[in-house]
Amino acid sequence: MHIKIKYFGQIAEITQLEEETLEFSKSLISELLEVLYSKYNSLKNIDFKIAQNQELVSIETELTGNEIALLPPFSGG
Amino acid sequence: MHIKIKYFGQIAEITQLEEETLEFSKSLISELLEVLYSKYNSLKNIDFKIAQNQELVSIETELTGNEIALLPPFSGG
Amino acid sequence: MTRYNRHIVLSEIGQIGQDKLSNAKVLVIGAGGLGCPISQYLAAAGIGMLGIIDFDIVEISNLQRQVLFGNSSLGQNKAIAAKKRLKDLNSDITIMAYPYKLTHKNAVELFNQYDIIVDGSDNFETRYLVNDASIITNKPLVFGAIYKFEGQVAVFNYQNGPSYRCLFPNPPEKDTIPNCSEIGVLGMLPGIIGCMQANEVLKIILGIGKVLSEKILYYNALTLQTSTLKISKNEAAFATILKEKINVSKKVITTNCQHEIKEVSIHDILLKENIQIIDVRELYEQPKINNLNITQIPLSELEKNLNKIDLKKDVFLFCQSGVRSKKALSILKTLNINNCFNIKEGVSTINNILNNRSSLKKEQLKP
Amino acid sequence: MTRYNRHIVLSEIGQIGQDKLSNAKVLVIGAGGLGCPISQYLAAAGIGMLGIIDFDIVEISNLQRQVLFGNSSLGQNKAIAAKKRLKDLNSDITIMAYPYKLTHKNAVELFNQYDIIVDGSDNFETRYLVNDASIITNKPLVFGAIYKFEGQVAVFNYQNGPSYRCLFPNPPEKDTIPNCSEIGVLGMLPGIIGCMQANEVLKIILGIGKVLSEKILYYNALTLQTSTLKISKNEAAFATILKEKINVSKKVITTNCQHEIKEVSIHDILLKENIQIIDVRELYEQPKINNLNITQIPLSELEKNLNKIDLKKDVFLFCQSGVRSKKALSILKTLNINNCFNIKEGVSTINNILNNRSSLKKEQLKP
Repeated sequence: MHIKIKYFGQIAEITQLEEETLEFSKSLISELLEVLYSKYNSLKNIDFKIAQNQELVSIETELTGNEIALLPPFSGG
Repeated sequence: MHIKIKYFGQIAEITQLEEETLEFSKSLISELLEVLYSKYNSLKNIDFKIAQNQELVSIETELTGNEIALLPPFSGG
Repeated sequence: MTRYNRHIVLSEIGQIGQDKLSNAKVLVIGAGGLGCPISQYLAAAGIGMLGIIDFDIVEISNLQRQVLFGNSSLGQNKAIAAKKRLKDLNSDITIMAYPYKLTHKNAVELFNQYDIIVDGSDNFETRYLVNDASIITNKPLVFGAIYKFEGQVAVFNYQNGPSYRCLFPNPPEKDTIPNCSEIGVLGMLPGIIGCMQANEVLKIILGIGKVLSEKILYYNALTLQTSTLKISKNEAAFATILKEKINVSKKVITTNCQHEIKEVSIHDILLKENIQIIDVRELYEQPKINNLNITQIPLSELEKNLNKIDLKKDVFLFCQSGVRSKKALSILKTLNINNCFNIKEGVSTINNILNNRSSLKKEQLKP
Repeated sequence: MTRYNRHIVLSEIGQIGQDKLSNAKVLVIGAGGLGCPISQYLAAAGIGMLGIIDFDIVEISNLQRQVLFGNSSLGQNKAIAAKKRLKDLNSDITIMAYPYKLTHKNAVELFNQYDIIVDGSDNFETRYLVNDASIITNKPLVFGAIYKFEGQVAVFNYQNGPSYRCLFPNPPEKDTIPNCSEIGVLGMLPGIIGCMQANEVLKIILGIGKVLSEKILYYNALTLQTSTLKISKNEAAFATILKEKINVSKKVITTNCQHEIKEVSIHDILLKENIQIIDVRELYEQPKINNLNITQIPLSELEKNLNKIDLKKDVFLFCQSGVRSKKALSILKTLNINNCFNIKEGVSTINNILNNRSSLKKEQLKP
C-alpha cells in the first residue's frame, strides 16, 4: 500500500524531505521503521515518536493508516 | 451529494456554525447559494466570495467539489 | 556573538541572508494591532530601512494589544511612538516614522522608496488604496486583516501574482461588513497574524520557503483551524488600476460601524465655545435653526465637502431625526475624521430647547 | 473608552470575561524568544497577576527576536528587564519578576501561587521540570517549543488530560537532538508560537474555543503547514511523577550542543589572575600539572561537584586531549553554568608550554 510519511525538525534535515510516499507491504509500524532506518542511516541517532493518521502510537502498532509522521521533540525557546 | 460548507467571520455569526454538511442535488453553485439564502436570510446582506475545494470560483461555476467555503473580507487591523 | 547570530548560524540564512535583510526596505502601513508586531519583529530581524506610517494617536484602548506602546506613549502619534521604542530594540537600522495619513496623493511616492509593503491598516479604504498603489509601483504586498477571533494573511502582487482585487474586486457595499476601528478583537490574534506577515516578508527577502502568494490563509484563533484558498489572477483588475491609476480608491466606502458613535445631547453643547455645528439635511429641508451658527453640509454631498469640516474644533452633527447625522458620522469615521459627535435630538427638539433657552436668557437679562 | 474595551465589546468575552482575566494568575517560564511575546500579550490582555522567571541576562544576540528588550536592557536580568517594559504597557496589573533559575527546589512552591503555567524555556531539563511540577501542583501547562523554522504548541495537564511525558516520556538520550540555547532560529517563529501560547492561556481562562489539549500542534514557518496530532494519556507516567515527586527531573540531560563552546589556548590564560583551572580527568590519570593551581573534578563526578566550581571567576577546563573537557562544558551549559571555557590543548601540550614558560621566567630573573 501507499504510505505518506511526514518528517519534522531534525528528522526532515536527515531525510532532506518534509514528506514522501512509500510503497510498503508489511504490517507493523516497526517494520516500516526498519525500512526507514536502512534508507536514512542517521535516523537511528534521533529520539522521535510516531503518529499514525494524526494519532500517536507505539512502534508495535499494526500499520493501518495511510499517513505516518515522525515527531522529534524540540527544546528551543 | 454531500457538500461540506465552511463559514468564516461574519458569515459564521449568521449561520451560528463554522461548518455543516448539506445534501444537495442541483448542479450550479448559484443554486446552492439560493438554498443558503433561504436558510439564512441575513446572508443576503453580506459581501462574500466562494471557494470550491479550496479554490476561489464564480457563482456560475458548476458544483463539482465536496467542500464549499463562504469567504467575507475582513478590514480590521 | 553578534546581534544577528541566531540568523547567521542557520544555513538557510547565513551572513549572505542577513546582508539581504540589512539591504531591504520595508514599509508598514499602520502601527496598530497588526503594525506593532510586524514592525517589532522586522526591526529585530535587522531590516535595513523600516518605514511606519500612521496618522493616529495612542489611546488607552489600544494598549490591550498594541504592544509597542504604554502609558508613556498615550496621546503621541503612533508612528513616532513606535519609532521611539524600536530604536532601542535595534539601533543599527534606519527607522522612518510618517505621522500622517496615507492618501491617494502620497501613496505612490512613498511606496516607490520601499521594496515591500506590509498592510496593517484597519479599514477598507486604506486597504484598497494600499493594494492599488502596490500594483502601480509594482511592489509585493504582504496583506493581513482581522475580525474578532479570525484573521487573513496573503501575499499579493508577488512575482506577477494576484492582488487583493482579484479576490475582492470592490469594497463591500452592504452595511453588515464592519469597517470600523472599534470592533472587538481578541488581543493575541493580531499578534499571531502580524508575526505571520513579518514571516512572509522575511521569506520574500531571503528567498526561502513557500511564499503565501496566489493563496489566502484564514486562521481561527478559537478553533486553530487554518484554511488556505487558491486565488487566480484577474488581469482585467490590474489593467483597470494601471489605467485609472490611484483614483479608483478615492471612492468613499460607506459601510457602517455600529460601535462607538459618540453621541451627545444639545444640552451639553450649548455652553461650549469654539465648536462647529453641522446640519446634514438637504438644503431645502425645514425648519431651519436660526439661533446658532450652523454649517450646512447635506449628507449626499458630504464627501465632496470635507474641507468645510473644521478639524481643530469639536464638531456636532444633526439632522431631522438623528439617523442621517449618525450615518454621516460613520462615513467620517471611515475617513478617519474623528473629531465629530452626533447630536441625539432631531431638529424640532433642538429648536424647542433653543427657544426655551433664549426666553430664559431674556428673562435673566431683564433689569 | 477603557483599556479593555476591545475585549469587553466581544459577546464571547464581555465584562465578565475581562474580570476573569483580571483575577487570573499566570506564570511564564523564561523571558526569551517565547517568553517575550507571551508575557507581552498576557500583560496587555490584563492578566491580573503575571509572574516571569528567568535567571539569564539580556545579550545582544537576544535582540534579534526578544522584543521586550533593547540596548537599554543589555546586561540586565531578563525577568527584571521584562517587568520594567511591561509595567509601562499595563500599569493596572501585578507583575512579579523572579530573577533566578527554576529548580526542583523552588518549582512546586512557585507554581502553587499561580493558576496556569506557560513554558517558554529553552532546554529539556527545564521543560521536564516544568512538566513534572505542573503535574504535582495540578496546574494546566501551556507548552511551546521551537527548532529553527518549526514550532510545537500544546496544552498539558488540562482537565485531567495528557502531559508532556505522555508524548515524550524521557528527555532525549541521543546526541543529535540539540539542547542548546545557541541554535539558530527564525526571529518571527517564537513570535508566532508565543502568541499562540498566550492565545491558549486566554481560551483556558475565558472558557471559549477549543483548548489545544490531548493534541500537539506542529507549525512550519517556511511551508505554513500545520499538523495537529492526538496524544493519549499515560496514567503510569503521572503515577510515577506523583510518587517520585520532583526528583525525576533532577537527572542531568547530557545531550550535546555543538555550537558556541567557548575555547581558548593555554597561552591566553597564563597571565590572567583570579581564574580557576579544572582538570576533568579521572583522579588516577597522569601526567599531573604541578606549576598551576588546579581543581580536580573528574567528568564522571561533575554533576555531584558543582559546588567546587567558582561561579565568580572565569573557569578553564582541560583533560587529556580536549575532548572530555568539551563534553564537561556541554553539561555545564545545560545546567546554565556559563562562566566556563575549554582549553583546546591536551595535558601534555599544556605541560610543555608551562615548562618553557618557567624556564623563560628563570632566565629573565637572572641578574
